[in-house]
Amino acid sequence: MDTLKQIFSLSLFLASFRFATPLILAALGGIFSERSGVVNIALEGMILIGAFAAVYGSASTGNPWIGVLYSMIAGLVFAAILALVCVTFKANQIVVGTGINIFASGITIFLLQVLFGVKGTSPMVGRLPAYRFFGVRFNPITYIALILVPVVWFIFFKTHWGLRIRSIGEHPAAADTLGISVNKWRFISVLISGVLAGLAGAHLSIGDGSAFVREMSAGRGFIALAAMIFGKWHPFGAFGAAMLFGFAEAIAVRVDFAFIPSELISAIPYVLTLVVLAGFFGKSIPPAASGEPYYKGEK
Amino acid sequence: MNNYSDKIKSILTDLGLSLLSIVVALIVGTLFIFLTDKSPLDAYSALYIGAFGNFSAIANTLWRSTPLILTGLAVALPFRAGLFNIGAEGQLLMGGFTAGVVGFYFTSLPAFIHLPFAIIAGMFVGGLWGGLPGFLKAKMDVHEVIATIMLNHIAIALTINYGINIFRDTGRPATPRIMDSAAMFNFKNIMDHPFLSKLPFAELFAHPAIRLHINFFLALAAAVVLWYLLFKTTLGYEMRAVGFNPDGAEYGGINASKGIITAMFISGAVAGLAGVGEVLGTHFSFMQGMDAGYGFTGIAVALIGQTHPIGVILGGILFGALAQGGLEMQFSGIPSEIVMLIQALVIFFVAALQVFKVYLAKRKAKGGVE
Amino acid sequence: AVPAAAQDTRVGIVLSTGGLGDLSFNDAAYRGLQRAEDELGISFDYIEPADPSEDQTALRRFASRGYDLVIGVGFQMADSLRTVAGEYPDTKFAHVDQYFEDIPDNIVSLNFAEWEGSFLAGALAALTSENGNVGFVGGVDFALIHRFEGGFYQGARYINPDIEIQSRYADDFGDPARGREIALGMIDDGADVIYHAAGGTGSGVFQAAEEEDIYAIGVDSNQNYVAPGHVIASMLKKVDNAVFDTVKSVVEGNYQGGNNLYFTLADGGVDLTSLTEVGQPVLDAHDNGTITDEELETIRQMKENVTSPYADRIAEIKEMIINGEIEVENWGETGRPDNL
Amino acid sequence: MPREDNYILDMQNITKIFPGVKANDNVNLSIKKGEIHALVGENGAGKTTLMNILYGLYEPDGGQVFYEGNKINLDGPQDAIELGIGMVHQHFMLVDPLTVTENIVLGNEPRSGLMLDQKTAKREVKEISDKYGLFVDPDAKIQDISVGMQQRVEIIKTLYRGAELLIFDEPTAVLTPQEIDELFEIFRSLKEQGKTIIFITHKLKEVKTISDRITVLRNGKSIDTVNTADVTKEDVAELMVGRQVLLEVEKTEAKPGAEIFSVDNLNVKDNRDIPAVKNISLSVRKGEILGIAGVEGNGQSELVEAITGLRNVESGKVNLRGKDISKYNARQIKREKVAHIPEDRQKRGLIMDFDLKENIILGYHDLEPFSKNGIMQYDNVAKYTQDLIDKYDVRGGGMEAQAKNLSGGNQQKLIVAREFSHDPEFLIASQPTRGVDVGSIEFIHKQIIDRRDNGAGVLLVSAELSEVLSLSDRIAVIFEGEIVDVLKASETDERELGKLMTGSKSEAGGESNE
Ligand SMILES: Nc1ncnc2c1ncn2[C@@H]1O[C@H](COP(=O)(O)OP(=O)(O)OP(=O)(O)O)[C@@H](O)[C@H]1O
Ligand SMILES: Nc1ncnc2c1ncn2[C@@H]1O[C@H](COP(=O)(O)OP(=O)(O)OP(=O)(O)O)[C@@H](O)[C@H]1O
Ligand SMILES: [Mg+2]
Ligand SMILES: [Mg+2]
Repeated sequence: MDTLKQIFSLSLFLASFRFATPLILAALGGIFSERSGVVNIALEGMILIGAFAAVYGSASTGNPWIGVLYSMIAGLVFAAILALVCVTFKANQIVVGTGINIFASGITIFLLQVLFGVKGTSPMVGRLPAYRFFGVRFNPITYIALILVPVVWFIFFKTHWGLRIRSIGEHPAAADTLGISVNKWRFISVLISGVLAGLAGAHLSIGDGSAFVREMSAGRGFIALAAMIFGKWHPFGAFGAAMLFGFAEAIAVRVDFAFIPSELISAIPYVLTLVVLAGFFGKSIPPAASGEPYYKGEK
Repeated sequence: MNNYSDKIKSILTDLGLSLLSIVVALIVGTLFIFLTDKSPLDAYSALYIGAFGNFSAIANTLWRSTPLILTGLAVALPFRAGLFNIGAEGQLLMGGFTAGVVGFYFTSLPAFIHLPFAIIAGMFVGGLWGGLPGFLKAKMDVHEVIATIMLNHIAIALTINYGINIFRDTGRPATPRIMDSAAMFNFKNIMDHPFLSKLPFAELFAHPAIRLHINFFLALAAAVVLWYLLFKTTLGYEMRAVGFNPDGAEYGGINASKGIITAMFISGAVAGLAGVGEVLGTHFSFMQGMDAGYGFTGIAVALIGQTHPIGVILGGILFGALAQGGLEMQFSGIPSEIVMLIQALVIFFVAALQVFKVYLAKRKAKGGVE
Repeated sequence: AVPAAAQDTRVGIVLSTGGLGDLSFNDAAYRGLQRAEDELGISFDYIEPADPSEDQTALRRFASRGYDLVIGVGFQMADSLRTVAGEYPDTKFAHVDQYFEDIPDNIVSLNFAEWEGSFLAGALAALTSENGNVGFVGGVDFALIHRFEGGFYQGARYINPDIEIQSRYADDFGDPARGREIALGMIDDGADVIYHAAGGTGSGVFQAAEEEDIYAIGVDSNQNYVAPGHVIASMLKKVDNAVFDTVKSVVEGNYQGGNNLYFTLADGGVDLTSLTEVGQPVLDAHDNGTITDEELETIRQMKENVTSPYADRIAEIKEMIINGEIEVENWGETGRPDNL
Repeated sequence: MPREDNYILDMQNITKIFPGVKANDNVNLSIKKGEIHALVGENGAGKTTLMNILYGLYEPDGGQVFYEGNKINLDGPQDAIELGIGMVHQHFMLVDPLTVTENIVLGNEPRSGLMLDQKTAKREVKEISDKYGLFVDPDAKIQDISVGMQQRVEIIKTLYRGAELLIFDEPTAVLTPQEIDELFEIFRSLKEQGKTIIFITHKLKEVKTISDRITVLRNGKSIDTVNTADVTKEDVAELMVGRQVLLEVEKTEAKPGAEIFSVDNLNVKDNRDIPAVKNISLSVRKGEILGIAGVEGNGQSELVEAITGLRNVESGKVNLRGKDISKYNARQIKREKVAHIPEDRQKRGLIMDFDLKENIILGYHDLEPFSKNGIMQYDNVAKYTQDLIDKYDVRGGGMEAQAKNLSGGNQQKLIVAREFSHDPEFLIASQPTRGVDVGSIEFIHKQIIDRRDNGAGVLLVSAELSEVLSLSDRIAVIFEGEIVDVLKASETDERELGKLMTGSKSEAGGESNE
């Protein structure tokens, strides 16, 4: 009974928005990248560097909003590496993505030492203000994420930019024959994905938290990737999936299940996801050219 | 018909480019070393000495590469069948945990039964953990990337969080120490061995610092078996066909579901063997932290090795050397993160320099016509 | 003490995988060595292994280079330390945080009665709680952390047998977001004092305490300056002292191998930060600009209003534990009761 | 220097080299304004390459291009588009999940504010479609429309961008006879409006019907340019191949034996779960060719997939030598000495990333001598492959080359080689000569007849009426998933078949039915 009461509480529901925020942002980023044909498994690393940059920005200027700006720039820089190596030089996207993830782990700890003289947890820094909604606090990034969902939908399905990005991810040669620069649009899309993932990092470090902790992205980039696939590369779909993950995580953190060993509660979201996917959802078909570098004029 | 020499040339080009990318990565890495006020020369000579400086260092480099070769293979094989296995981490944990439990739970089995039993049990459970997403993909259209990510998290909960708590006998977050009968042969004990001790140079291994154990050779064997499986057997032919073109494979009478599930099961078993080796050969118990992110590094190893089993061995040894040499770098005062950065740089440059290869191929081809 | 020998004494320490910056035993052990460097004139080197496979190599490296004392930190290191100690019987070893069965002659094991210190934390929590509802956030659900949880539980019950105690594990020592959500959930369910033993995850607990204006209790080191006015005390685990003492014993030639040492309330190995005074680490944090004048003042105010009224009571309980009148159970050994 | 004034285009000494091949070798091509110019040549002769250069997709390694008297240098398709050059590619350049309108305006989208102006876009599409009689459904997704409509979308795409010179690379290869007639109507109307057309095809009948002049390429070289009126089909074929080619199928009277294959009351559903094959009954005897004529999309694909084990049979029987094989899978059916040339060689018939030797055993790869005890015997495979590529004259890099590097005709020959070399007793050939050059068509037709004469039963499915008529002994006409009639080939003609194929209600458009 208690369990049910806990599950259906308003505060639990609202808490899932906080859990979902970084997932929503990174998944939207993933959609940009993959819809343009670039697989981005570096979201994890971009979240991490975004989280670090946000803390550094906030610490060095005393203004957490500058921290947010830094996080987006950091995400952008990492995305630029991915774009340069994979779009311009056509390297394998998954390899480079893996490299960026490892690089992000290393460089954040390294910079913690160089900039803060510590290795695990940065000093506390100024964080974003929080605003209450039904008595529950949300930082502005959560609101931004919620606004971005329809905005991204609008971009993809109502503007010519979206049309071009979608066409490039499906059939780059077709776009090319119409004089659309495949690589330019891929570059832009990957950069946007980096900005969004960086913002997700800022949410973790100075939105909901106020310090950087090593490896604080804790696999959220991969979960965001799963949300994107689960949501079939659609902003609303990804939002729904991110909310599901967020809700499941909130349950795992807040609800007691007498019949499940406490050590296993953290696995609930993942089991739930598998069950839902296996039971109710059909195939997720990625954009046809996703993962393929584009060579002009070749078979 | 100079096919054969063409092939050798292309392999040499691959190797050359890989070496070049390592060199470039090391050069870029000096930037970070300068930031720490140390000398890159000292750092790199430490790296080299640590990884290859003497016999023990080389042996230990091979030891460190063992789990990486195996997880690399676990990513490479499904890749050839059109599947992306991000789940080596979870498969490794499940395999290692199973081996750890079998290793301590049966107290009176003779070694020739206990060890193989523990290895096979671990590989089997790892295989199931890989086969499950294969099954979900084949029968229910669940994207294997999501499924394997989810199963990684579930494996952590099941083994590290829950499993250890069930079996733990001391405060240490680890299962009890395995029986000696389940331990893999460590080469430092070579002089105690009736046959191996007679081998030439056997005494070189008899150094307490050498941690190399037989799992390295099992990993090599796994690579050869997988190479053979992929390129020489009918099943491998079928798996590759499914990977390239499932519709074409279906037309050719190939059962795509079977190919997918088999590839994922085998890959899970191989990742499981990585865990088995760490438990039975390196740590002698299943402990928190023993996975060390091998599953994810395995992705890089697989792709650097061009998802070719032989390439994976080389990629695994490269990363093993970086890990082993990196520790030595720390002794000379370089922060351990530098090693991670260099690993990442190697990955970038190996990937980026592939472009060169395409370019070289083009230029050569053009030259050939004129 | 023979100062000349101290000059030559070299200590090597292999930290646990978390490495420096964990605000916990790695940092504390490092502090102990720094103090030994300053006060005893020894020199030391450290290594942060990337994963447990590197432990042995790292330990062996120090032993083989003739270091006088080799220290391993953290439960993962125990087996490796035993192995290497076996290879170098003439080298002295010390280990932090793991009990050794049949401990070899060249190892001392430094353990801490976290349950005793946590008992005080639990008692203080129960005393300050207005709702009769307190919380415990653990890092990972395993024996070492059960010691903290158990002490806290017993201490809170000791003060108020009807108190509601919420307990949850984050399964992660480095995920503040999770720590914060767990704490917020507990606060929603009525908790107004929360104790954590969760490393970096704990910073999320402090966050939640600050946001929702309730109290938190820190762990391992003095964390009272972290969310000024909201962290009412910290349970100290003085790894630094233990390490310092061990180094000192080596320097002075009275190292006693083959012992599992427990540092307890009685010898100050564990303790609660002062409930009346602002501690040195807080003052240091003020001096180096981490907290402002106002924040320091807030902490002072809090001490005065919130904790000092209970200082005597806590001191009394501490005395009772030391002289055995209160027996605190070690959940790390007895196991965590199933029906919590 | 450009030649004369009435030439809109003059390509001089164009050379293009790909790894291992000189695809264009000093090619010359000049096109008069307002003409329909056919470009012909064998598979791999370099036609597509030449057009891709003209469209700015490839940079030539040598030579010059003059357009409307000016020397041009194209940096990309955008430049070509701006000059008024449009191209309908051999493999359509359409984005499947997008709508017709979206595909047309892509890259030149009308906008209102931030938004893409769907209304204007649709209006402009409609204007063009009305002006040239190009019927399309502007809101349909590409993946849901017929090939014919896709082609019209491609044409509108070029006209939308103001193309004056339109390049069509094998536009008829995938069209039904009705659709081809419609396309030629469109050509004529475009010509009337002053547009110039370059038209690539392998069908000489079409060349004769529609073109004004013809340029022939062979082995990357331009052989000749002739006035269509001055030559016969046979002349053109000889120019292309360099020898005389038999354009008519030569075959003797069939000597049918016992029934080898039949279907009884077969029902099959399509991908959207809609019945596609309805109660079909057919039978094929040894030594005869049964042709299935019909407009594409009337259930032929589903029928073939069902009888080859690639699609579930809803109800009814499939009998081979009297045995019901409706529950067999593709592998089991292959083992019954059934060969299958699939309609889509790239999707089904080949693993494009496999090399020739791996492809030539696909479906037989687990049989001796290719495989023993689960181990591949690549030495045997190599020998076998060499034999077959010699015998079937598969050109394109030898057995180590990947299938994707072969020209379409050679890909088809590879499949034919594979399927015909296991002594099939029953042969299903679906669109066996689509996109294949005259020389290869002659060859493939001869192989099919040979099989028949050796006593195999053949089921031939083709959208090419002339092919059905000339190869088949009997012809079954399929319409909306049902067999409307079965006729003797010698007693019918294209007119009669055409009527039957469209049902009694022969409406224009020729769209596939729901
Ligand atoms: N990257 C590599 N490193 C070392 N040896 C290789 C490598 N690639 C191929 N080889 C060797 O070349 C031989 C031929 O391999 P095989 O033709 O079966 O595969 P491949 O052509 O390299 O693979 P693919 O072209 O499908 O990537 C193998 O015996 C293998 O030993
Ligand atoms: N991108 C490419 N890379 C390498 N080789 C190519 C490429 N495109 C074409 N070729 C080769 O160039 C030659 C000419 O090809 P092209 O496509 O122009 O022939 P085609 O005349 O259009 O043939 P078809 O009638 O089969 O369409 C062929 O040998 C082909 O294999
Ligand atoms: Mg062509
Ligand atoms: Mg090969």
